[in-house]
Amino acid sequence: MSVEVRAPAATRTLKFAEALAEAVDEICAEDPRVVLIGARFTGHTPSAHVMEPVTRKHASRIVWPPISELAYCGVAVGAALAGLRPIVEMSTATFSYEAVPQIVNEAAVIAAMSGGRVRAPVVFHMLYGIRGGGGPQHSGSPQAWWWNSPGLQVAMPSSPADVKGLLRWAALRSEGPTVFMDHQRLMELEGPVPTGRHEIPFGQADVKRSGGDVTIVATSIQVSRALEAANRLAREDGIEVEVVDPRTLEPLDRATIFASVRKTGRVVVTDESHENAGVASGLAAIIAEECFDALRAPIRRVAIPPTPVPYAESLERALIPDTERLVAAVRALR
Amino acid sequence: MSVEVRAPAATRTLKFAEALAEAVDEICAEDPRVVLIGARFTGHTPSAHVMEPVTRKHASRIVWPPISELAYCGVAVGAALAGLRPIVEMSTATFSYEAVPQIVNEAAVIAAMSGGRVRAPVVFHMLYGIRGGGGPQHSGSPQAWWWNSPGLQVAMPSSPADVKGLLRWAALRSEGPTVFMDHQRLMELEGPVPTGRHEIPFGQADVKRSGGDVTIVATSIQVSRALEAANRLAREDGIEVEVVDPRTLEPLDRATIFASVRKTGRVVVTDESHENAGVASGLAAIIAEECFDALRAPIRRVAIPPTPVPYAESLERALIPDTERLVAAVRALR
Amino acid sequence: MHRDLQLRFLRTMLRIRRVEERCIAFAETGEIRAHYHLYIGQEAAGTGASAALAPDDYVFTTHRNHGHVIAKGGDPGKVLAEIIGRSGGYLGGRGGTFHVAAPELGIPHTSAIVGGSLPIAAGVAFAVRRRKGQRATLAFFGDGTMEEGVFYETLNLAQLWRLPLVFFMENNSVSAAERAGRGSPTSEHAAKALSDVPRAFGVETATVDGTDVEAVFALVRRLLERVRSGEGPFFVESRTTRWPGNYGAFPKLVGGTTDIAWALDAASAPDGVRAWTMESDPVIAYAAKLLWHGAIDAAALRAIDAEVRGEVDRAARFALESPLPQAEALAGVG
Amino acid sequence: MHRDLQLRFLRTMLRIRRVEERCIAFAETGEIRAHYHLYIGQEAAGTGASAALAPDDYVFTTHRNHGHVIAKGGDPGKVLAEIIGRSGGYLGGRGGTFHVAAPELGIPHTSAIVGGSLPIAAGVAFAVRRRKGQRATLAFFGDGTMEEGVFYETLNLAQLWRLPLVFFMENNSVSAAERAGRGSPTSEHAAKALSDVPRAFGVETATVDGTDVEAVFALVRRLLERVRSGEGPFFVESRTTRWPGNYGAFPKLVGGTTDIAWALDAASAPDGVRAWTMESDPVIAYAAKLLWHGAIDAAALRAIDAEVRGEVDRAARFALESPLPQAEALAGVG
Ligand SMILES: Cc1ncc(C[n+]2csc(CCOP(=O)(O)OP(=O)(O)O)c2C)c(N)n1
Ligand SMILES: Cc1ncc(C[n+]2csc(CCOP(=O)(O)OP(=O)(O)O)c2C)c(N)n1
Ligand SMILES: [Mg+2]
Ligand SMILES: [Mg+2]
Repeated sequence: MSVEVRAPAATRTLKFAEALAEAVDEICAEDPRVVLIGARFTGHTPSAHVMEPVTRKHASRIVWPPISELAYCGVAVGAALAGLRPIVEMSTATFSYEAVPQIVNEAAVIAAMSGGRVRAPVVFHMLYGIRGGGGPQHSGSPQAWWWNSPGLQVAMPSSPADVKGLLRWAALRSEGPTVFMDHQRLMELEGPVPTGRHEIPFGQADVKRSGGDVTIVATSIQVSRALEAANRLAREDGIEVEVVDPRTLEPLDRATIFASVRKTGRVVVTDESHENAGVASGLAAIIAEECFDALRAPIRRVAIPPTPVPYAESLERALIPDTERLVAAVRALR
Repeated sequence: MSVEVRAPAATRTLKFAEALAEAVDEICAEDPRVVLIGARFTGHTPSAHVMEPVTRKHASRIVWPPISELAYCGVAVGAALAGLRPIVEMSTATFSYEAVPQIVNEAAVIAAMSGGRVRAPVVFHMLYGIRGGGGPQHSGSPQAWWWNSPGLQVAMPSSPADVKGLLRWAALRSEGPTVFMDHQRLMELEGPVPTGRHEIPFGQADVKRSGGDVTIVATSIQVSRALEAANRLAREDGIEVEVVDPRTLEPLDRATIFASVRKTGRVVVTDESHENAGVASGLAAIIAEECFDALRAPIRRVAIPPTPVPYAESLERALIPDTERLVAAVRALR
Repeated sequence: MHRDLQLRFLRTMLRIRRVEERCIAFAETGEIRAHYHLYIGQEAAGTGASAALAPDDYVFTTHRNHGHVIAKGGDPGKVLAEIIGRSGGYLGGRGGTFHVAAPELGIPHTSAIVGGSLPIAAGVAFAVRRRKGQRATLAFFGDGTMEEGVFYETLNLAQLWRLPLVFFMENNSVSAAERAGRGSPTSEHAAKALSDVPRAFGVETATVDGTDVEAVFALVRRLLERVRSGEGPFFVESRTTRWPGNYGAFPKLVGGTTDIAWALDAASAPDGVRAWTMESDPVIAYAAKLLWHGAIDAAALRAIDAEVRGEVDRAARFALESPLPQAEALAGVG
Repeated sequence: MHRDLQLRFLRTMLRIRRVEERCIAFAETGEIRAHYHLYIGQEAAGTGASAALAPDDYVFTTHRNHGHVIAKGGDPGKVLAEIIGRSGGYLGGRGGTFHVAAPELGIPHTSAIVGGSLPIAAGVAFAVRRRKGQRATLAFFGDGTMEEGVFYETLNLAQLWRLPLVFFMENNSVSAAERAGRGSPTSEHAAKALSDVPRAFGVETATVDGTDVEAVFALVRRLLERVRSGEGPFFVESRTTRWPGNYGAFPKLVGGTTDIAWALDAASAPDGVRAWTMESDPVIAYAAKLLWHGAIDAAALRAIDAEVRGEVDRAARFALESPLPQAEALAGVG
């Protein structure tokens, strides 16, 4: 799987996992306030090993916590209050369920409660989504909960360049707490990554492909699937799809999304969380509210149907919001 | 505050809290499998005392757990597996954050995992919303999370009759787990309640007011606010608003909602959860997808803006999705 | 003990008492809209412990925070303004009674979730330790917190990482007769003595009569030295007896405001609080002790009380005159 | 001990060993797609404990469940089919390796979340106790679970309510030399001995060499009698030594499949597993013991092993021939 990104002057091709590891390496090197609570950013994926040199090099910057998600997320919040810049690596996103009270009801409210005098710049990194054989308890996609919880920033990078740029910004520049969600199956994705200290401030959507007929607003792994769908639709149907990647849900770059929708008048929104009140619903609702006059067709959502994710591959396949379903959704718009 | 409900033959006027207490009383009396884990259904509201005779009468059916939300919700799940029908009363909805792993990642997945052979008919009852002076940590509205979590049923009654009918159904008939959300400020609401064993199966929306100009899809306390708005709009603007109350988000009675939208072509959706990826967004997205051709105006959401709920009354007021905001949203549709 | 310090203890405890009594008045006039929690009966614990802290040491507290903030040097006017949601409060009225904090006094954030502050306190201690700082952290929390899992997670982590943290548990449900013991009087915890539990984690514990301000001060001062020299966390159980007005969710001034003359004759206290005043009131007991030892005479005591009452009158006026926060207070903290 | 029982123990342990070895083969051929957990080295614990249970007693297990289900009487074919996600599995392939359960055998639901099963087990025990039933519940869990708060919440609640529940903690990281002791060898728990912690809650504890099937059986049988007579919960620490193939997330058959001849001469086991086989392998040790005591001879041992291997071959064939579940398997369980 490979994604075309309009490349600045100097880039190299890296895997998503490599770009992530590079970001962690640089972040540790550049800011002594950074501390890692857990550091298995690449999970059990085939590229897991790319973190090894980084964790060796920065061993003194890493603490390996007990299996105490609620406490160690709270520890990160406290450490941030006291001037560190902690990154919590939680592994599978469903483990973050244990820490909801600290993420949603502490980290998220601190700045608002103090009128911004007290800040908790902490990053909660997690690996979400249908990873393949994760079964009902290890395939979770809680991004909509975080987006629904004011006070949290939510990042969902889709490419090697974006994961590096966004993680650097979250870890080094952000003043508030961030939930940083990487899809488990993105780790092998290759793409160009700018050399140097590439950073992407939050709140800047990216048009990953231009097209005048249909807009697909896609997050994270859905961007790859949308680009595949776009290529197929161009080839087979002559439909030119524009793929807009919000990159961060909070803050959300509405202007870029709206500009595309106003241009095409046809929209599919897609995210790998469950359909009901999921991220695709959240995006669709905003577009339905703000771009109504431009719409020439219903806003289609492509997300996980409302069923717990099963283990068997044959059943998983029925739920994944894949290229096939995106192609069908776009075709249904005409 | 008082709400008109089309009343069947024999009714009495009860407060919401009284109808709730009556339901609990009947449920305990009718099914020996019911056990209550906690029983402060009416919270710290002015009507809190109406539960007292019920808890005295059914003291043997109540266990008062330690402050261990995660464990006692799990205990309820296990008790349900073993043939009891537990109702967990969690008090303030934000306390349920502690129990997210058991509610979302255990209770919700059990039936799906076993193909329906194993069932966990448990009710998680909680008091949500901006209750007045709850501050950032006690005013939470997590309904969108539950709706986003497949395997859970979600009930949000808006009237004395509905709270009784829905709670009876959840506790006595449901085969699956239910999150049952009562707004703290509904407890004083009066309305007619059918005599006898009034039950409302899940998945049946209710048209709380008929009107041909605009549809407001409203949940829970937003129904009262929508009815007030409708009366004002009829009086001041000659706009006839239809108020549709889904009553349960999962299962969702799409047909009733769609029929109203197709009739009016203009929709406001409203729920007291936060705007981003909240319940109003979830409903708006479904309508945008399924009723596009009928829409003659943007779908407006009236929800809590994305800010943690502050303590001061003057600040709270700025966030509550009140009648004023509903009136303005409807007026903006024209 | 030095007389200056003794008088400081007395003044601080009285200041807390008078502020808390004022809260009841504020609740009666509707300035406090919802339920709230008072520190009456625990003044000696907060006062003694805080007096042992350096000004820049960190303190964390709970829903029952008013006394802790004042003991750490909090301005009664800003505390009362926060409690009634005014812009002159420590958090500009955004936090309210559940969340009084004072970042400038080393109280960066107050959680009202049972156990919510504990891991955050550990995180602050973690940051201090990583930077080889000397600041200690003291976390006040209630016995009920030992019913929440997060307590154990935090305790384990603090001990594994030898964090410079005092777990200051306030067991406020001990009978007067048992106060000097160590048994667990709760029906919600299975331990025969609550401090057995931290000891099983290898954490050193101490039990203290929490109505004896000098004993608390001496104990905490000793522990803080050890904490600062890296000996790891300690656990203190401070045992107090519940003030009769503190039963139920809405405190009541059962015996009227405290009459400092009860220090001369505790048996003159009115029916509702007589026994408690004689056996368990830390303020009256300390005033009586200072009288008995000749550190002050009755006239001086009355003068101090009058002074403190004047101070708290001015504080209450400040709070009441402080403007309501305006919607701008919500901006820019997302 | 009766020879029939001894042979049953041997057979069950061998059956578990052969099924687990087969899993590694399935992972190599891609039938298992993701990481998974094996019970090799802990067979005696599950076998001994389950043998003490009545057929309708409840068992709860974890991510490391294969051996527990087989020990409770699980059909190896249905276990393997579940592990590879086939419709012939106990859950029709919906749960997979993390979630093997067998409702018909008293294993209604298996959580793969650390600590996830514990409160559910307590809930089942709660239901049994309320109905004055005789069924006991035994919950297997790992030492890592004692890092999660839910363990403490459940322990407290179980002890307060005197639930008929055995907390069967499998500490699988103990060195061979320390196995008979009670010290805590983990770097993730602060307790000097893990069983000190439940004792602080007033729960009676026992420590047992988890490689000694007869010792485990005798202990659990004794505890179950007491559990059934209402003496409340008990805590067992079963100490085993990690099989070298179980390091890392993906088990490896470091010494090839177990050769039953090692029972005659453990030193003949290959390098990678020689020391472990000699000191810590419960299956080989028990075979050797039965040989030594003359309960069986070498030929009988080989015959039993061949029989079990044949049985597991057939089970594997059953699993492989079992069809993939189809999308209908997802229906009707929302
Ligand atoms: C997670 C959570 N559950 C429940 C509550 C409601 N609650 C507020 S105070 C309290 C009792 C706390 O007891 P304790 O810790 O002993 O403190 P005390 O009030 O006695 O000072 C409870 C249950 C809460 N705030 N948070
Ligand atoms: C809440 C949660 N956090 C983390 C994990 C990932 N995880 C799976 S097994 C495991 C280790 C469990 O250790 P232990 O309880 O000792 O069981 P063992 O694997 O040794 O049998 C972890 C951390 C999880 N499944 N759930
Ligand atoms: Mg208490
Ligand atoms: Mg283990």
